[in-house]
Amino acid sequence: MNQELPSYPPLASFDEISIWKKAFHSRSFVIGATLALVILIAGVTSVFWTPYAIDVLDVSKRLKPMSSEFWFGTDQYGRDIFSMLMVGARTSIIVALIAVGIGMLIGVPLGLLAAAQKGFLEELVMRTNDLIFAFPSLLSAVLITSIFGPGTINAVIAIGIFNIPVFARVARGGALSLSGREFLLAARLSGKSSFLITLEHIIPNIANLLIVQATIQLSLAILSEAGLSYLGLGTQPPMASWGRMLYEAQTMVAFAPQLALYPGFAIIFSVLGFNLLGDGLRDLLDPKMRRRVA
Amino acid sequence: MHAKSLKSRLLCLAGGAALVLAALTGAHGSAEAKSSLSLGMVLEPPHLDATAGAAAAIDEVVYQNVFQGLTRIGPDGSVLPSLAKSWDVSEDGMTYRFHLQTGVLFHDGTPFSADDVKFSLDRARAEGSVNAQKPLFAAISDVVVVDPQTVNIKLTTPSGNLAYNLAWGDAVIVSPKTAETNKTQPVGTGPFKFDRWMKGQEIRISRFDQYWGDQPKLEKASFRFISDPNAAFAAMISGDLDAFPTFSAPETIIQFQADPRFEVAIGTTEGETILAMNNTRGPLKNKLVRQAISHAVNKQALIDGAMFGLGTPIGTHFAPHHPAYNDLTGLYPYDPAKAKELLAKAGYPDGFSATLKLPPPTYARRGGELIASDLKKIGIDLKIVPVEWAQWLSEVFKETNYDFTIVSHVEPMDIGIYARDKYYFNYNSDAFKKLIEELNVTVDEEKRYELLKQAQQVISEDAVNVYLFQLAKSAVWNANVKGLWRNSPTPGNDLSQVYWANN
Amino acid sequence: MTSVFSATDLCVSISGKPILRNVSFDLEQGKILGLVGESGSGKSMSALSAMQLLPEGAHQIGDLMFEGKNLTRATDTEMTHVRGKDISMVFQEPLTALNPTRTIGEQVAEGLRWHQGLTRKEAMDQTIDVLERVGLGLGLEYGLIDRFPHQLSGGQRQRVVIAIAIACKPKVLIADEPTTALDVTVQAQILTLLKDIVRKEQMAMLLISHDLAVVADMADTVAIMKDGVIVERGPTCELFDNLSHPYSKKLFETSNHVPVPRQEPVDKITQPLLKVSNVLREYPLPRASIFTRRQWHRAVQHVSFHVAPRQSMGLVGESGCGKSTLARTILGLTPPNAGHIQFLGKDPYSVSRKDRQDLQLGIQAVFQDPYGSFDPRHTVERTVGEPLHLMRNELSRSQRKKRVHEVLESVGLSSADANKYPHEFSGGQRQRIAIARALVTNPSLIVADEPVSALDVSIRAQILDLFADLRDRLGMAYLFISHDLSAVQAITDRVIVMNAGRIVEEGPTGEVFSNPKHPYTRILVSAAPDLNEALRKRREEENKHTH
Amino acid sequence: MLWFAFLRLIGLLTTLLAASLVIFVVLEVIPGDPAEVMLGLNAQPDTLAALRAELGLNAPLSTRYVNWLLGMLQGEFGVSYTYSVPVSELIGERIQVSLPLATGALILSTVIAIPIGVYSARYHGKVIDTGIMSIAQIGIAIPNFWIAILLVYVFAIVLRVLPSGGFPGWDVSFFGSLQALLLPVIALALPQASILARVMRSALLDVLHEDYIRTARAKGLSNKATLWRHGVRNALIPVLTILGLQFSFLIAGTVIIENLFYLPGLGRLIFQGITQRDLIVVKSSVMLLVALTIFVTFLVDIAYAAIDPRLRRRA
Repeated sequence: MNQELPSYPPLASFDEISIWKKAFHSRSFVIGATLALVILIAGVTSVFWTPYAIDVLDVSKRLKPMSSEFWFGTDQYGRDIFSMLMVGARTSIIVALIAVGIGMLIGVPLGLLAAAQKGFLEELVMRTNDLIFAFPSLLSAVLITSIFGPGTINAVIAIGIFNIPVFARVARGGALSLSGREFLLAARLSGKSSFLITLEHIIPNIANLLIVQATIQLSLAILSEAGLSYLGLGTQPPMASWGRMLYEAQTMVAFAPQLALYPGFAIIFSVLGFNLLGDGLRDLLDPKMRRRVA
Repeated sequence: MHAKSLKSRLLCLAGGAALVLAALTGAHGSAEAKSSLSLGMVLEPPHLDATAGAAAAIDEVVYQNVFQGLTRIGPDGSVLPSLAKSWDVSEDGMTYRFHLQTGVLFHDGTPFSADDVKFSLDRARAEGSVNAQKPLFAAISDVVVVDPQTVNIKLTTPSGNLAYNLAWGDAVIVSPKTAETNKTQPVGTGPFKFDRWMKGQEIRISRFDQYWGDQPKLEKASFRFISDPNAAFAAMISGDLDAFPTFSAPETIIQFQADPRFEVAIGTTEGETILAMNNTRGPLKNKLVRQAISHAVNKQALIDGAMFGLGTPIGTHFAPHHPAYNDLTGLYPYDPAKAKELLAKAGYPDGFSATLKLPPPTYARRGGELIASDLKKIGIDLKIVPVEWAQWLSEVFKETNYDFTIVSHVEPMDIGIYARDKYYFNYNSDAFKKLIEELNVTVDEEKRYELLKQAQQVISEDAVNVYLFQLAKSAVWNANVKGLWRNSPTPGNDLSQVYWANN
Repeated sequence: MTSVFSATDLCVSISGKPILRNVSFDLEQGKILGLVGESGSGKSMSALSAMQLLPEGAHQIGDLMFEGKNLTRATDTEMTHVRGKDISMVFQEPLTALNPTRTIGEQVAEGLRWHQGLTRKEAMDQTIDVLERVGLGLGLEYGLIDRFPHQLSGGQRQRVVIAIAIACKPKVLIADEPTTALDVTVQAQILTLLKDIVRKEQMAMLLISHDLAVVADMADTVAIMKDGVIVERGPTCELFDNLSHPYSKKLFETSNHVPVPRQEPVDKITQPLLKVSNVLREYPLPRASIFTRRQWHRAVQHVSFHVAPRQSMGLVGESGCGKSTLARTILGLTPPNAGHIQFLGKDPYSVSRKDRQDLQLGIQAVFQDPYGSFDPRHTVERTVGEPLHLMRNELSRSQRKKRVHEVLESVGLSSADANKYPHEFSGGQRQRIAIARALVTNPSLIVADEPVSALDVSIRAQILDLFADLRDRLGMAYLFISHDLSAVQAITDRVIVMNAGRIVEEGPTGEVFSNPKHPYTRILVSAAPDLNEALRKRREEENKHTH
Repeated sequence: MLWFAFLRLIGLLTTLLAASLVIFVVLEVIPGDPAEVMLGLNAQPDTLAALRAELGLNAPLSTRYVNWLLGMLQGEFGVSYTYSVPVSELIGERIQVSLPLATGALILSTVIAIPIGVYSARYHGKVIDTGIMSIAQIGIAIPNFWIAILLVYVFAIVLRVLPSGGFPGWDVSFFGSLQALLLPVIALALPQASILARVMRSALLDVLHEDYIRTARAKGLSNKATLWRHGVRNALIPVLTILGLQFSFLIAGTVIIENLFYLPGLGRLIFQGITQRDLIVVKSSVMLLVALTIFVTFLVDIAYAAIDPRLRRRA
């Protein structure tokens, strides 16, 4: 059947020590990982400790400038902006992780199934993908929140649904690119079931692709959450969200620009962080993509 | 190697983009003789027939601009002649005779006459009428055309209010020819005629050249609908809008006040803003709990925090500018310790949790956060649930499925709602009902005021709701715009006297 | 004869790593210089260096003289007037060397328009000429000029690549492994075409190949390269007669290497180990339109044969003849549409799951690509031990480990290699690992699908030896699938020749190759390059000239 | 090619049908009664019932679904509950804003991104490339509403050269309308351009490592000629994929941007429609946007086949 020797994308060599060594020389990876780590630490810490409680409002302390007391100043209700940013990091990370988790947990098996079962099932999965893709994420988020009300959970669902086809596609594409590989034939000759082969050979070999995609989706999810909260459809008070902080600060730009600047920078840094991390990982894990990275 | 050509290509592109930008930006804001006004509004009217809808937004566009009544309300709230030059009241006070202006034309060219008055008033009073304010016409028994310039209105009972009632936007005179199409193509007798409605964006009106009265100075005006406070602020501060009579972002008012380009007018409204409590739900059944909550809310901080100081504290459900107002702000001073004590006495030493459903307006959403924070201090854990108006109406107002909500009651003199059965806060007091019944049959003004004051006392002592503040009306306009109303005794934006000072 | 193009003391390094060292050669008009070497010897880099198309980061010193100009000092703009016009190049992989989104005509005409400033019309007229010169004249009637590369066969594509190279009648033609990706019969045609062109148009040609036979057949002068250095050179016959450098000698020997022939004869009386009866396997083709009936591609058509225990059976054919499909059917991977397979008397497609696993123990495979046949994330131990999954209920962990170590040693690796990952091994070692994996269940039949095609000559010889050794030592039967006749000849007892899904000839290996009966077999045998045969012919010709 | 288009079209229609079902069901379960919203606080029960009947809210679900579909096929989208005008008229007005907005942003981002991507790939590894790509990296991270806020602040509030929002209408002032769309288009286009520039660059770098680029160079073509004739065209294939995906993001982006610039576009109509429970408007507008996205995906598929002849045979 095959006229030519099929050309495969080179598989990553599996050499953990050299990957870590390379990691510290990759600018993208180091910057990205640092930013992501900072955001992550801020978010995790906020569960146990913030400089001030963000659900106790004290109007007498409102709109204070930066000081040793309030590192980033206070907002119009006298809340500590630094604390708000920390809680906002938590919100962003939770939303992003869960949304990407939903996408992966549902999308990857679907994609693998579509790759394994040609014909009707594949067609069904791919059409469903198209269908989900056809609903721009924000539009479905607006619809979902109008049914269930605005809130973090519904934002997570809306963003997560949009992630499903993304991961289904990546998983299917990755699995298909492996489909002619001789080691899969060898595994079948060893009497292994499709399920076992998927588990032992396919998933580990597309894991890199999935990890890279996941970091990209994480940053997209953070952006989407910010957008939804900006529209008032995402996280609700007393929880803090960067998008919401930005929205509330907008009319006060002239006399309290810090209110709009900090959450804006927080969004940019975290998205930048995850994007760079994704680039760095792709750089390290997927040699074919190496030259794409700036 | 081919850097140059690529670079030059890019430079060309950048240059082109810059040119386009320059061309597009150049003409904006060029100094033209200003004879037009663009005015911002928060809500877009559902349609433009002032006689067929309750929405204030309708009146804010058409009242006195497109449609006119026999009488009108002046900027100070007084009743002034409009389509009626003058009127006499019969001895018994049962008949009003209106003398109409001459030479009045509808915008479609049809001459105005007493027949139109009869048509309009009969239409509004009719059985199947969709007029939102039918009680205005309740006293009228008949409308009689005397001659084309004179009309008699007969009453069933003497009423001193008829001239005032007929000044409402709901009582404007329409032509029988166009009555059915006024919703989308309003045709009236006012100084401006309707031009165009771009849904979701703006309504344009322009000067009606055959207007019977003094020609307005403005040639054109547009009403733009911007519900988002951020966008409204940007539009105003950038000069895209010339005026915004009910500005929705109080935090921005300071900026306008500090800017000499703008003039700011702060007025009052009929909007009592309350933290409504469902009086039949759980701990809220207990008057002590409600009183505790009344003590726990720091109202001044609320006004400062949520409304940036715009708003008057009230202690009851009554407009403070009304002579019958009973100042009860001292009844529940901010006192968390006392609140805790009351709560413990009521059997909730550790507080409880409840939900707070918040409709979309800024005062509710912002106030909600502050109140949640206040109540947390006495152990009451509020879960904030933001709802849209549609949900608020069905869940809170109709099904009374809520614990707390924040809303502003904008109807004037509406303390009577506390006497209603099954009203959404489920207050049931025989004492209060008795007061209102008595009030309804009392004619003497002084006696009425006394009863009203008592009524206020009752609901405040029962702590039916937490009375937060009276909503302020903040208007912003370009300092060169003259002639806009500072107060609004009735919904409307009368543009007939508006002009640009520098022209 | 004077040299048209000469390279003197070329040294190339890429990011500091030396690739070529002091390489010198001359190309003469109408003559072919053959450059031979194994992978990584630097022969392709020499070609790219001659074109001044070295990859980014390459550093070059030395001289490249062409028509009195030193090309190493020419700017890129100057080179654009030389490349394609005076010096052209033919590449190895004809599919990737052509832009998939442009028509054949456009791609051939592009060089003509660039160098000769022709109009589209003029260029197209000349393009037709050029395509005729490379033997695609017949295709022109079928609109070949407006076709896209993917619509052509491999041989046609390589002709197009040659057409692009010779369109402007260059003085120097560089061909880098021009036939490696092609079938033997096509290879023979392309080589003849190149020879004709060089002779007719009096070009100077540099032919780069790993195949000594091809070079011996084509080149007037041969240079042998190893690790970026030309170790030996000379006129073809002279050189091969008097090889002096040890590497050249080794290369020559391994190219001619024949493993030890079978010692014990095969017992043919017993029950056949594998019985293939009337197997048919077809694939649906995508429909051309909704109104046409679905077309089926018949990959394997009514194929029957037997393999006896311990017998080594060869299966020969060109790409697309259905041999790989047949192999998969035999291995139990794709059921036949008709006919049946019997292994040890049982049909693997109709027995129970348990029986099928037992059958699978007796039949294992070695694949072509030593890189693609391993999961890069699994250790050698895990990879080699994978087929033991079939015996998961019978073997303990330590037994498994022991078994893996045993087979690793039996293929010439050490048990210490078990914990390494595949990428730590060379191509030849990997093929040993692949063989070890096939051996681990102690099968009675190994299906080897092109097991030596991707290997360099010297490694190929080693692997063939290993196959022969295992055959004699462990007594297993082979189904040895290859397009490489010499490999099949070396290792098998009987051979089947397949063409277009059918068996055209079957018989004892020696007989079939020395006395082919079917015309297709004859073409195949005559097209296969043979070093000794090529040298013999060349000597004959030289003798003619001298006498 | 035609066969390919036909198969794609079948897929497209199926997806559309499925989408319509999803939209219909979703809007059915949204809480809140349009009749109540229309009549307000003091609505009488009998008036409500009459209005519900008038709006056709009492018919069984399946009937209403089928009626809606059939109506749409005939261009009948029903009458808006709040505005009492035909939905088709409303959508017709709004699309005059949304479509130029989305396509404008798409065109602007392409026009910015392609040359930058090519330039960056050409100078791959150089300082200029690293610089451009770092900027692009940041560009991707900036939310479009944040750019919009900055643009409004700079151009409308400080410089006062462009309007902060609003839309005068094409027939009223063509020039003014263009002006009104300028900032929104830029705000939408910049993040997209950053993504696109990166994709263009990496796609081109991939293509530049293909063998046929070497063939072109061996023909004698200069670097630049090779880049444009063989590189850019082939690199457009992955770029097209992203363009198709971006359209979906652009449509999503218009919802935020239209709210921010109070443009009377489809996104805001949907937003407004949902809050006012004008579900008949929401239903058809969402359907339109979804259909638009599906259609763009379809176009991208067709464009693929136009660029890459290898795809023409495959369905």
